[in-house]
Amino acid sequence: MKDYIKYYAGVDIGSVSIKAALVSNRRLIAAELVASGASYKDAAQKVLYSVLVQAGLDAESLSGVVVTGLGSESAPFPARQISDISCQAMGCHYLFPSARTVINIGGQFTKVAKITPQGRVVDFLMSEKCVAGSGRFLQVIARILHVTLENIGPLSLQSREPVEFSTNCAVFAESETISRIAEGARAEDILAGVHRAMAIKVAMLVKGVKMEPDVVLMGGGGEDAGLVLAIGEALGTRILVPEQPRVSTAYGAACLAELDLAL
Amino acid sequence: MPFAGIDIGSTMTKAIIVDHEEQILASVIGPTGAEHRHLALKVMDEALQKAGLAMEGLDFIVATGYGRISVPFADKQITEITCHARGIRALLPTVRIIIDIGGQDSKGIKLDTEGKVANFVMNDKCAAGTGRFLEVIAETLGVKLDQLGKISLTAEAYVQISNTCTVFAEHEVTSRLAEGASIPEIVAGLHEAIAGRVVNMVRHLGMEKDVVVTGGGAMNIGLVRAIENKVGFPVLIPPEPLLTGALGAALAGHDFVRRGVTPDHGRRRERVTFFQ
Amino acid sequence: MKPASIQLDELYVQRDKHAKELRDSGKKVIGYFCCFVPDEIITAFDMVPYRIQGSQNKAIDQADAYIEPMACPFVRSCFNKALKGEYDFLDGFVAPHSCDTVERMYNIWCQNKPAPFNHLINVPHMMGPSSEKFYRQELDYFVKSLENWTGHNLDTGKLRDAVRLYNERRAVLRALYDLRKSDPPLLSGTEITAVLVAGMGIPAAKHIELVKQFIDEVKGRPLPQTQKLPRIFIWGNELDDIAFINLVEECGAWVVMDDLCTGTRFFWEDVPETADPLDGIATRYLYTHCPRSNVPQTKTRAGDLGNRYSYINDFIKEWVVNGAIFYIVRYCDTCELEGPDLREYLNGMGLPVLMIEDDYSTSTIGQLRTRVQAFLEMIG
Amino acid sequence: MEQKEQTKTTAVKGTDMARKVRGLVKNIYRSAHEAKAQGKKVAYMMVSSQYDEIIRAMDVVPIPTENYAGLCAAKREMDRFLLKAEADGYSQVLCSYARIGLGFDSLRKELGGIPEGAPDGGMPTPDMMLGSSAVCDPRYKWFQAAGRYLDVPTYSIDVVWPPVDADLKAVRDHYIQYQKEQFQGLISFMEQQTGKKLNKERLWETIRLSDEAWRLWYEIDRMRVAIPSPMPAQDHFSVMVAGYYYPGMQEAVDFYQSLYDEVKYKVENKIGVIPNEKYRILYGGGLPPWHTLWIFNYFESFGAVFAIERQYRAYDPVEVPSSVKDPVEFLAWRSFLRATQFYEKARANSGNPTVERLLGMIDRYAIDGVVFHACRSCRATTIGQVHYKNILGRYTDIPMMQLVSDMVDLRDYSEAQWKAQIGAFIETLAGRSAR
Repeated sequence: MKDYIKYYAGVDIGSVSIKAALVSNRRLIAAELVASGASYKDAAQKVLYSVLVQAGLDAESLSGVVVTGLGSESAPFPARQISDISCQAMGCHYLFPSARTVINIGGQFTKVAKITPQGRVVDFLMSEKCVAGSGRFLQVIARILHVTLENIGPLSLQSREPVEFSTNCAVFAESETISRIAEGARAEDILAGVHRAMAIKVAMLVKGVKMEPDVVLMGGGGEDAGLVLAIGEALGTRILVPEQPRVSTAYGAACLAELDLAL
Repeated sequence: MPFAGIDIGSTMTKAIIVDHEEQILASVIGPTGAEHRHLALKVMDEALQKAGLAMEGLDFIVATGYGRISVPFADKQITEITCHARGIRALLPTVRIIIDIGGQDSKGIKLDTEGKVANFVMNDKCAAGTGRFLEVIAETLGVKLDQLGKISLTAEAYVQISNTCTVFAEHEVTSRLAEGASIPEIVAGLHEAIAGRVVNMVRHLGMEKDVVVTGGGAMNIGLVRAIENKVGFPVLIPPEPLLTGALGAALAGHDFVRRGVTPDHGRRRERVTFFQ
Repeated sequence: MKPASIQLDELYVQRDKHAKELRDSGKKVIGYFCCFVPDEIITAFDMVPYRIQGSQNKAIDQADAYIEPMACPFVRSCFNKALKGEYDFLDGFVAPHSCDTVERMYNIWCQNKPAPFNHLINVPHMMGPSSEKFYRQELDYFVKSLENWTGHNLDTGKLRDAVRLYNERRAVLRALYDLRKSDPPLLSGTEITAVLVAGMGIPAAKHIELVKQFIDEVKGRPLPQTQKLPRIFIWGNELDDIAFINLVEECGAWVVMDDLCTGTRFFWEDVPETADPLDGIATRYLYTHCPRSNVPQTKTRAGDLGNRYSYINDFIKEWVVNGAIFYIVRYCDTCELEGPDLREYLNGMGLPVLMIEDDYSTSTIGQLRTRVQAFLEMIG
Repeated sequence: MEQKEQTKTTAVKGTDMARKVRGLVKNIYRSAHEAKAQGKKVAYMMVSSQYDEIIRAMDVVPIPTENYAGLCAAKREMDRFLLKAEADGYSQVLCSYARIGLGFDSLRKELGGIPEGAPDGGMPTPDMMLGSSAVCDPRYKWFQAAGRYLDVPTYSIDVVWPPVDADLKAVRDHYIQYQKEQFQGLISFMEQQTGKKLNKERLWETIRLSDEAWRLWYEIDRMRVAIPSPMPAQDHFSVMVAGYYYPGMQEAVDFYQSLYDEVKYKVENKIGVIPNEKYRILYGGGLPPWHTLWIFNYFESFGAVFAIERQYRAYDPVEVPSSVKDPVEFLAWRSFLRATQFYEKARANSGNPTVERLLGMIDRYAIDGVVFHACRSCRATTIGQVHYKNILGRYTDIPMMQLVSDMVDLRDYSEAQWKAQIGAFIETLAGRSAR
């Protein structure tokens, strides 16, 4: 049977984590996520292998692979390179055909793209250097608050009076947080404050591409309920989030491998 | 007549108790973290216990460092800059320049011939050149922080890390790795970058012998070597680089008493903790 | 009747309140940037001059979609307020070509949030006879476009009155500053900042009346705590929020004198009363002490510094200053190039200097505490 | 410990003449050193201050300090100068050209000579500094600050341009009059410094030469509408040296004549910069990333060529009324006309002269996309880019992108981010042509 079905893989090599997705007819067969670590090559190899294993396949049964992400150049296997902005757009398109604006909050960058009904990118913006628009910012804060990443969202939602955050620098936000703690601020208020600060930055990017509904939020940021809420408030619109926001760019890459579009 | 100094830094809380001959009776180092107002008291109590004293028995308590404002039992708050100077004056009287590389920021302090602060600089709103920079990168490299120093010494060459923004330096590091640079070369490059930044910052105070390196950075031999490279001569390292601030605070307390400043006896022992 | 201190404080907190009331009563309100747009001219047209300010305590959450974040955060904050409609009450928007960013902002502002009347006054960067003439001609052109817009010609009599009025306000404010010469000073730098900012959105006559009352109130109240504290001179650009000066004074100091866009820079010197009032106005405003204005070099370096900063020297002597703090709002190229020169000059007089560069934001100010306190410990 | 070798960062040029520019650059500093040795007067100056011809006519040898900063960046030799300036108290967000210049002067003073290994033999100590307010504020403040290291006579002039909404008839006379008086002030200052009177015939001659060079250059760029593109933007950022650093010199005229012939030949024989030109990009503005010019070749590897650029293309030729008989007055007129040449168009359409120029280029050069370069430390060429983008969007739907770094300071550049953005931009272009 298997031989008659074509499988395609997408691998998203980010500097924090590497994700792989396996699709057939745009259907997600398997997805996996591993930490990038010091060697992209090994991690990428590992994650692709593990999705194949999940689906009980071997490398030969792959009809096409697309790599994307900041580290896509260091892919250890033959694959087509496509930028993560196009991949996230395509992934978003197949997850939410109604989507016109897609936000991706990853470990390092935030990317915003305006897309056509066909999932093509028409305009996009990327978070600037030293801007509190990336997941890194949250990680740093969570660390000093002794809050696990999973608990950031729920905790932040309990906040009544969010702290006003000013700095755009992830590491300096740390010292600001420490002074806030010293002033007696509560964890949830600090987190909510961070979410607000990030939401303002993200909203500015979204306005930059002239937002159109529906708006979809992908990437690690999508798993943070507090962040999703803050962005929704900042934009005054409903935010759609896929089930597995982290792998949705890899999923888009796999779809592109299958479509084999002229890009 | 015992005096206490407590230095609440961004990552470590340090306490010292000295007697009237300025001999150290006890010293404690503990993590700071989010609950530092709670920990401040914990570390203080530990020190008191070691010294076999009660807080009431202390003639003066000075708090310094980031968290200094939130130490309800302190008689006075003084900045770490003044305290570092005071501590070094007692430990290494020949020093004219202090380079302190802490977790959140790095400072340069110039001392006059009496060991008083003549001028100082602090890194402005950018973490490059601080301990955090190294911490973040160590994470990325999967290397233990305390190993960085030794690792870098094994490198013949260093790769240039031009990004001073911590978050973006991570990219640079990973792409250098992808280009095949070795971990030692990269770590050496990071030390080079930090040393360059810090020494450059301190330079406009006017470099002058002797130079001492304090704070967490002093415990990273690779970084210290890189700094010596930039400065052009060997630097001094105090026996307990983390404690100079706390020691200075305790001694400053002694100075206050000498000047007849009376401690505020409304010392509050409440445990304000973060999550309640 | 509330005491003046309270009224001024309310005006400081709600800067646009009174201007909006006046507008509702049929007055036209003209908003402008910086220290190079003569209040006198606007007042002579029976309109209310309104010095545009930002909000140091509010995040800039709109402007980045219109102007790059590496532009002066003060200007970005002002525009951010405009985008939120907080300057919709302005009938006119006037920008001087004070610096690259303000000049650029004029066009961005006009194309996104135009006021009924918009005008840019080109201000020479060089200082000298030909510059005076040119600036005077730019003022003539400004007057002409106001005449076209309002349909009234400028009444020279009213302009003369306006010159006298604003000179009176300058005198009153200088009198207020005199109260800081004593040790301890009779009022804090924090109070002064609030009083000055409060006056930027109301007619001079009202400000004069309030400040006069305030002076009496200050003289009437008990002396502040007499412990000897360092006396600080503040130099920099826009400080229209009390937060930073308050921090300095909290750390144990008196801020007794300043050279800020929101301080002496905008009011200190009088307008000479000339036959044609516009001549006096042109001279006075052109020679405003701002880093963006280039004082012609005189002979040697030392002589040049002396020539550029003698007025600061007077401030420091008369107000018996022990230390100077520079507060530079980031991305101000001219301040960032001027700072080291002034520091060299002040250090030369044996005055210690703390140079701080910061965003235009009250929430970053907490991070400056250690720096300021250490500086005070150093000089104290 | 040694630093590991850097990867190549300069751009591969499209034309032979562009490759010859290196010699012109070297010659700037060589001739300055020679002049100094012969006791001739040399002056720090700011290019395109509208006074360039005066300096040449006064036989003063110019040292373009901004160009030197760009040179240091291209050679990746900027760090020690930047760090020195920062150690002297200059902010890391201050114009990096100024930081290089101040850092260089500081080091030269400290070492009592040219810092070893300074690119092209470094800049000799000037006899005077001539600043101007044209283009940006640091261009006069910088030399004032440099007085800290160089106690030499310094003189700056205003170069004034009216706002786009000004009634040109009402303001023209006082603008031109002031400009003339500013030039006259400069002339008498230079006459004092050199002990020589200005020879007006000589000034006319330098004006004629520079106008001729700029005319030729203008003709060259008009030929660049050709498909495939005969000369890319990275070449422009080289060949500008003749126009900006050799105004009033025969060298400039000769250079552009040969470049004209080369480009003409390439157009006639359809010789493109790259074999398969897919997309034609407009460099919308911002100082070039001197530290990473190979990025233009990175675009080319995707079939995207920069057909034309707005940066370092200050103005098209203008007609000064023949009634103007005095060369200094001519310069004042020329400056005014250059500054205002797109105002009428702007008032009739977008309200913004820069946008008008960009729209004109997009149309004439069959542009598929626009790229801007925001420089963290350059207010003058960066602020407004987002605004231009917004206004342009009302007239065209071609993709536009803003890359952020700095003209000199590598610490503001993130290769990973640029490659990601460029990849997506190319795919956006592809998506459009696929539709």
